[in-house]
Amino acid sequence: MTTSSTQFEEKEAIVIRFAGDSGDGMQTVGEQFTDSSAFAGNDLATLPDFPAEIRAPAGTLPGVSGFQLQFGSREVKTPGDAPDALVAMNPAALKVNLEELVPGGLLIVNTEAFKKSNLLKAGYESDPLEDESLSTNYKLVKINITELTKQALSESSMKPNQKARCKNFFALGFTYWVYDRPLDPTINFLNSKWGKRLPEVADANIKVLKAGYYFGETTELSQNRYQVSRADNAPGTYRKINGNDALVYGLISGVQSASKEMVFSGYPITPASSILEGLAAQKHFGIKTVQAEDEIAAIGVALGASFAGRLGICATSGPGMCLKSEFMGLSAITELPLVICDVQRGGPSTGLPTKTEQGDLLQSYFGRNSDLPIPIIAPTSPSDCFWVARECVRIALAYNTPVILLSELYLAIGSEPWCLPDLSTLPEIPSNVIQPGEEFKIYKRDPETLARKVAFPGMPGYEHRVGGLEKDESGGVSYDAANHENMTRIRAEKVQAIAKSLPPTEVNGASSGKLLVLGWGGTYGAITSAVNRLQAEGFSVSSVVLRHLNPLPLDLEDILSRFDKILIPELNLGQLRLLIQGHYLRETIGFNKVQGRPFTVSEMVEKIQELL
Amino acid sequence: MTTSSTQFEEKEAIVIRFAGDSGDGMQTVGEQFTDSSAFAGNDLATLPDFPAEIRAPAGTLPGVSGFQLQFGSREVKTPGDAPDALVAMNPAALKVNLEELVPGGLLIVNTEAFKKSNLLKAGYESDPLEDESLSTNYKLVKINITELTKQALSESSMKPNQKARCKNFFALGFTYWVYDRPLDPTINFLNSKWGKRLPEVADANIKVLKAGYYFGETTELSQNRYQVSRADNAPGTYRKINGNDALVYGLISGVQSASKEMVFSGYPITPASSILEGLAAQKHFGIKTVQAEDEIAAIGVALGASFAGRLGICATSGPGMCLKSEFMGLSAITELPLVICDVQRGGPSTGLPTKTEQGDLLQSYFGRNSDLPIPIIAPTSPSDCFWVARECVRIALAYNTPVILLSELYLAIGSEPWCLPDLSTLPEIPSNVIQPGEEFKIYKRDPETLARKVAFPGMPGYEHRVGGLEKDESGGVSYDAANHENMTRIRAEKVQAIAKSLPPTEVNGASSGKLLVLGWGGTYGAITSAVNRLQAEGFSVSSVVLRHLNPLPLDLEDILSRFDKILIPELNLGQLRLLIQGHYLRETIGFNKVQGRPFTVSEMVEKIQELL
Amino acid sequence: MSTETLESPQPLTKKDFVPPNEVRWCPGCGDYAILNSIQKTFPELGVPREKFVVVSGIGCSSRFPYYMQTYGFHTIHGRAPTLATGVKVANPDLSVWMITGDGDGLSIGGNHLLHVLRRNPNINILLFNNRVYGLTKGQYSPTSDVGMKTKSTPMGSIDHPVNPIQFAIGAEASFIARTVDTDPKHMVETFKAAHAHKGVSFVEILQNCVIYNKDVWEDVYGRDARAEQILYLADGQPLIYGKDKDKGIRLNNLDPEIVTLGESGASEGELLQHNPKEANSLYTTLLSQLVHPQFPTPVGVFRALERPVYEDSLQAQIDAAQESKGQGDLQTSLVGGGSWVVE
Amino acid sequence: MSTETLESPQPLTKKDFVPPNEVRWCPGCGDYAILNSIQKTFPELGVPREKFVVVSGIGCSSRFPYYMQTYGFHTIHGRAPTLATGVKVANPDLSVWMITGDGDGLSIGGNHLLHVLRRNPNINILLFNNRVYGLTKGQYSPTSDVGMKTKSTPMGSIDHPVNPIQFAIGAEASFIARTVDTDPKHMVETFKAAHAHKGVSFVEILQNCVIYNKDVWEDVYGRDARAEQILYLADGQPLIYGKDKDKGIRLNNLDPEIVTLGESGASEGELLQHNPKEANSLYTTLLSQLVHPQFPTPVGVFRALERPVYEDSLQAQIDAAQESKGQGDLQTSLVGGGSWVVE
Ligand SMILES: Cc1ncc(C[n+]2csc(CCOP(=O)(O)OP(=O)(O)O)c2C)c(N)n1
Ligand SMILES: Cc1ncc(C[n+]2csc(CCOP(=O)(O)OP(=O)(O)O)c2C)c(N)n1
Ligand code: SF4
Ligand code: SF4
Ligand SMILES: [Mg+2]
Ligand SMILES: [Mg+2]
Repeated sequence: MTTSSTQFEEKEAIVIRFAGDSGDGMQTVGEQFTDSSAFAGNDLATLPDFPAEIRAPAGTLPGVSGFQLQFGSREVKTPGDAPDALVAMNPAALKVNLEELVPGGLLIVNTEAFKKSNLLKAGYESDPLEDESLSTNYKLVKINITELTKQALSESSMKPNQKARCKNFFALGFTYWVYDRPLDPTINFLNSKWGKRLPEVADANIKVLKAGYYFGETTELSQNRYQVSRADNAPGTYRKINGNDALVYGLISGVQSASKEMVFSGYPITPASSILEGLAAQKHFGIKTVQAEDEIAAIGVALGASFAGRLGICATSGPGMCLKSEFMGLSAITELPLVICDVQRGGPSTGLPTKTEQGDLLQSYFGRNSDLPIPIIAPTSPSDCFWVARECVRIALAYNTPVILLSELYLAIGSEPWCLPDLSTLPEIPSNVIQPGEEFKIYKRDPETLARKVAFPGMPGYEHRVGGLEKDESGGVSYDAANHENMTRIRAEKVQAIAKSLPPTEVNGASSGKLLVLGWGGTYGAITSAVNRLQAEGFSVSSVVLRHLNPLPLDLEDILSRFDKILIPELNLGQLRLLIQGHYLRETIGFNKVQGRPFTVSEMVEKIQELL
Repeated sequence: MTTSSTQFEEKEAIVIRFAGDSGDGMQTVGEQFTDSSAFAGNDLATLPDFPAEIRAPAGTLPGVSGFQLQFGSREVKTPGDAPDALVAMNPAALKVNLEELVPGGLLIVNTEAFKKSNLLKAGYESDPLEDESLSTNYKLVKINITELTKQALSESSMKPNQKARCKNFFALGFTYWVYDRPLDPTINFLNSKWGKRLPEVADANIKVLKAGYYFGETTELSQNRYQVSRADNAPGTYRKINGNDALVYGLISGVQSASKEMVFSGYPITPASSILEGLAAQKHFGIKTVQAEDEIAAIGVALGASFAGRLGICATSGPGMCLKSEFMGLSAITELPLVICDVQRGGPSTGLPTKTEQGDLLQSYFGRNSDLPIPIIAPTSPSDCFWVARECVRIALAYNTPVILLSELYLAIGSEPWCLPDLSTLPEIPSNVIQPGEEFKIYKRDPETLARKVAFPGMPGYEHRVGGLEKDESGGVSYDAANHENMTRIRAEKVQAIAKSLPPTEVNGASSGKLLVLGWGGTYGAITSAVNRLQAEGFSVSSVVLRHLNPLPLDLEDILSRFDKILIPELNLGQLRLLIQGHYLRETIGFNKVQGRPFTVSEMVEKIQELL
Repeated sequence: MSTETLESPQPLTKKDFVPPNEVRWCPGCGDYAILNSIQKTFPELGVPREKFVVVSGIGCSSRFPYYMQTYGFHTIHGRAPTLATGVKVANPDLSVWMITGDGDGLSIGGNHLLHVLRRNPNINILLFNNRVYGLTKGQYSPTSDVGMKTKSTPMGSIDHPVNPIQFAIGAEASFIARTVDTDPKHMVETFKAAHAHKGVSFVEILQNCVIYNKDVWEDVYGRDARAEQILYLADGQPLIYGKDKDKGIRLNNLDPEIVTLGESGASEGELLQHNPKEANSLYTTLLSQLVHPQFPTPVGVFRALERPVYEDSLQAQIDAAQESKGQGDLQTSLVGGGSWVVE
Repeated sequence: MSTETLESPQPLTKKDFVPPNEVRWCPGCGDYAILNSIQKTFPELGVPREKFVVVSGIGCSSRFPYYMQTYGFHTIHGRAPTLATGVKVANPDLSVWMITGDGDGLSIGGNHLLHVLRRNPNINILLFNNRVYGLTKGQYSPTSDVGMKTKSTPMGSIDHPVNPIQFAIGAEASFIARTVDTDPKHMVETFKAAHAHKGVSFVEILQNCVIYNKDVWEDVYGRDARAEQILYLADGQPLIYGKDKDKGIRLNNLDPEIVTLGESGASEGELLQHNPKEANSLYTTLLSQLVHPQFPTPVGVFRALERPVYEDSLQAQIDAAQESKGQGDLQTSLVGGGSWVVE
């Protein structure tokens, strides 16, 4: 684009939030801003935040949909704490979000939406835009976005309400001007999305986007502009990826490395549905997807597929995990490979289906009758879902066991840039199948891994029966006391034995010191950012963020022993903490947040400082 | 009966086991021996042990059904360790049980059954009765029970195979002679069971019973006879009771004390089915029972009934608990009263459905998505099921919460004498319902108990909606961050607050010392017997057996701190142990048995001694 | 929810059933019209407001209880029939209405629906059929047609759909009806008939999801289609339809066939006569087979059979037990089987 | 399970399907006869032994896989249809047989049965109907009659029973049949027909539980009753039955009625002719309504319709996708939507 006359202020990182009605297209412009920033070479992380209702009534508080992202020239590991800039498309959006805007932050509002009826719906008694404090405390930019959008489209043949629907792109265009973002990625997106089917829609949106941009250029608004330089990223090919997409690719990559066919069976549930949807779109990879009648059926189909020699995979969220628990027991006692993805959301019960939480760790550990451990692995960032998915496939096939992949809404729908791996360099994943000439006893085990071997239908000579009744080594139903004790212990030891196959645990910082921050899964970003910041300030703090939760790493107890204090931040009431204390008898300090939101870096910093 | 010439040897306690084919009526004669011993004033405890199949093939090892009881003149808290006497009706029964008979023990066999075909089925290569070691090591009494039964019935008009079916009563009669048991209770039983419908069956069995008795009297068998005097029981009216029956009566008593109607909904599953069946037979108490289509439906029906102002109750076992988990979440977030009985059986998965285990503690604690504690109470003996059922009703209604009653197969089908309470002296159980004139906010709480009040359909003016989405205090759906954190914490604190209503924990023995044995539920008998024995021998050991598992008693941490070592025996891989260590950071020693069988007193004694 | 209105207002009006909180469906969603019709129906049923209980599962449709100023329970996905059964069994005096969707009721909840229908408690079940999962953003449902492209079936659904009426027949439902979200009068009529029926009432409501399956029923009940495509069932009347009431359904052996009435066509006498009391499943099955586009779509009461009502039978057993054994005396029962006294 | 027999023996005999372990049903249980007939059927199907998979739920009947020397899976209660679907979808080449009971299949498992039937994978489903829960020791089941006294219903069941055939029609099953545990020849014939059908096959087997519901079918198939009470369905043949083949079923409007053939009676031409290919649900519904004691009990193949087979449709989509997009190349897909290069 043409360079503007305004001077740019250089920033290391910026946090911006778009907020409007559910129908206002905030998720779309958020994604576009993200793409544009990625294209500009920034590191970034995103946090979409939308209501559980499809389109809550226009103008109301519960109907507000938001999208926050942080982009920076330095490493960005979280979507940021308080936003530096807020785009509020209506009074409700202002009401819901204003409190979090940093003092002095940039506040862009669509004045047209601040009509009486909307103010009322948002619970404003008077127009906040007329309140002086707003312009005192923030850099308030009032734009009649709706009107300007209409003007930009005055020559278009679209209906008025269709035109109005383009207004999000006006707001986007203006922010592009403020933050010096390239327009091309968005123009390309619009052309490829609408260009063929509805070229007038593409054109209109592009026109409005540019109008927003030039509005900054041409008006007399004394607006600062900011620049965020390219991040210093390692060389490579990058793309933006969210957790569920990474998970989908990770599963495909895993089965490819294992030369296995995948049968995926899911039942829609937020925020796991897009895994089913993502895989369903990949039929050309030979993937079979089945939308089952419920979550019980979904795991049943997957387990059946694994018994038949393919790899069965399913994905769900908390309530669906409840329903899978009986089948999890069957999959673990029959010792068949299976990957069960749980994308955690706010609970309990139906809870807060579109908010994030780490509530299902203990359910994953213990949510079935009797002692029956199942390996659990949690990704730490959106792109890590790719790697964890592969690791789950590896363990499922090597040990012939179900594995729980414990993801989080925050990762599933959050995005970050991802340096693409060269798939041809990834290791093969071996399957643990009986080989011709080998004697087959169902529960005969490898003395090292304790894993059994499988044989599957179609293989002559290995006909056998499995099932949920306790069995002896050769697979006969057995109610024998000693056999049951032995089998129960060995099932537990087999899961423990996986720990031997894990690399040493990475400690971020010194390997001993005053405080260790111990987290798991999606808190990685906030923990690491906070710890890095404090380390830079010279504090004696290190961090470990676990991916392998069951079994816990063999070296963990030793690592814990090298620190004076252990802080365990979790988005639950202390689930990992109970396990750590129970296993290692090591006193720990809990830092627990159950608000449907991730930790902010600053609250993490504050908590750590409190302990140092 | 006439007194025999033989001298009696006095014994403090005797353990006897009956074993035969599933179709041989071993459970019936076991129950009869129990009744007769109860009638004789002994204290006692029983352990039925039968296969998961209805009638496994005659003569095979998996088809063996057993029944053990201990009866004594001193307190009897377990069905005994190794039997002093074994009745083996066929070779398979001998094969399965002989190993456990005490050296020198009485071994009664039915010689007629030791035919080649039966020996083969049992895996004997030669007739063990001809093996001298048998008569060297045991007091072997060979009787052709089948033949003698036939002879006793020579004049009966019954068909030969009907006659043969009476042979269990011959064996029973003979044991009555050996142990000086009264015949009347059994004669009465036979008359009342068959007398009206099939008097010839009653007569035949009575005849055979007496024939067995007189066989002892008249043969030349140089058989010792034993006497076990009346136990020194407190005055009162006694009956024999098993755990599930006591549970049924406890639930009825509970709802009566609460002046509540009960709606019970169950789905058959071993060993919980007899709760549904027991309550279904009590329609004249105004109890409504619904056999639901599955366990999900069962808890749904119960929860609906509670919402409608009655008390909903359901009962199941491990696999059914899996299915109930999603509804448990809903019941806990809506804070409605509900009693969920889990009669644990051997797991995992379908496991060992007719064997005992304590495998579901952590499932009860954590088996649902997100943080959502539910109170858990475990009975410690068959008759304690009565009291625990009442306590569950109390807590459910006082705190408006689901409660898990965590029983065990061992208690459910085991029997003991029970000194009947005078029901008129039992306290009323208050319900926590909105009172006329009170302001109603769904989640307004009592500041002390943190419990909410309920209002139910039919009460005008209190119309309101509940559900699984997170709510604010007035019951509105709320995705607010602070509200969610607050509600999550308060739900947890509410369960913790129950601890304030519990009596001080009973310590069996000195309140401090070298070793505390900490157990829960059905291990009470074995732990207490062992600890009592060792205390008598002067060892510094005490025991606590928990009934309240969630919340744990407030004084528990303090009690633990007063002992040098803590031993936690459990019929699982260490579930309470993890909780104790996790909560109190107190090192403990696990004693774990997962064999589908209860602890024996002697293994408990041995383990304790090892630690002293 | 103040304590002042301890008596429910009489006579009730629609407004009494409107709660203060906002309705959160998408603008234009067919659910609004259904809500409206229910709020119109309830005051006319002669039931005090506090005796209404609205129970639902999970889905857009299942948010319904939050929008009714009655007792209500938004339960979990697919399980509403169980909870509704519990409510009704516990207190038969209540008027229990269960709301479900095509996903909630026929996918995850199919088994409970089957069993509540066969048990026949006096519950009114309304299934909002929009042939899609709304709340989870547009996957196909068990009533979606083969070939339907959705997020989870980008190449088209391959599952043979469930016909809800046929399913209800398979479940031996005693009352089966269908209505449409565009016809408030017909909805109110149908809901009243459901209420009047003693036993379980199953009502399929053709509902429009404007976001994920817009106009799925347009060819059936759209302004232009309606007159020719909807067959209004009326007790005792022949199966006649069409703008000019000139078409009808006749039986040809076991096959329904469309005939044109009048001069050169068929006579009214040849047509099937609607009889919702017909106990034989064949007739209701025939109606269920009248499927767009080959046939007009019947709406109204398909079947209304008298059958023992579950909660009544349960109460009758209690009464009988108390009659024969007296009201239970627990102390006596405890002694029951056999006891002994230690002095 | 030695490694010597890596090739499955050809030709197979019944013995090849008998595993070494013991059968643990009660002596006299009807399940033995069914097992026997399956073991007789399998060798005759031309399928190598290693390609048979027997999947079951939980119940006495569901112990079946343990007694078949094939691949087998004894799953959990009610869920066998899901697992069987997974097996078949994963490897369409296998011959999948699913065993269930009236409790396993129609109580806890009703929903999965509904959905497997409508999806139409090529699986053979055998439902052992003994009208009771055997394994849990004798509670009533969804097929038990109203009034049946069991441990859980001491005053008699109050649940209107499910008619398995009617249920299967409601689920749009493409193949529906019934056979009896006392007629090995008919069983083998029926199982072969189920195997021959492409798509899901639903077979109800009337089975005798000698312990908890002894002789429940005696009036239908007992030695004395059989000849007068069983109606053997034969493709293209009229619905005739009776010892002397002198009774038949005729349609009277929509009601089936029994007529006596011959002289003063009806003529064969008036009778309904059996046509399992009849796509209209009315005919199959009519057969489902022939219920003892009013009517003879039909056995044989009620319906056999050609419909797209689930796993075939799924494979077809994969083939189509690969045809149009080529076999997936993941590295390319990763770059896909948009990427940038840092040098
Ligand atoms: C156990 C469980 N699984 C899945 C979901 C996600 N879910 C919510 S609503 C729904 C489908 C709703 O479809 P339908 O019943 O047709 O209702 P509609 O939204 O179309 O009215 C699903 C799959 C859930 N809430 N709980
Ligand atoms: C989740 C679960 N619930 C309950 C049971 C107990 N159960 C085992 S078999 C059975 C019923 C079996 O009835 P049916 O299917 O008719 O088989 P049958 O024994 O009569 O052959 C029940 C309720 C179980 N195993 N699992
Ligand atoms: S998504 Fe569809 S069904 Fe749901 S509220 Fe919106 S329009 Fe209605
Ligand atoms: S209980 Fe009945 S169904 Fe089960 S094995 Fe015995 S006879 Fe057969
Ligand atoms: Mg829908
Ligand atoms: Mg059965």
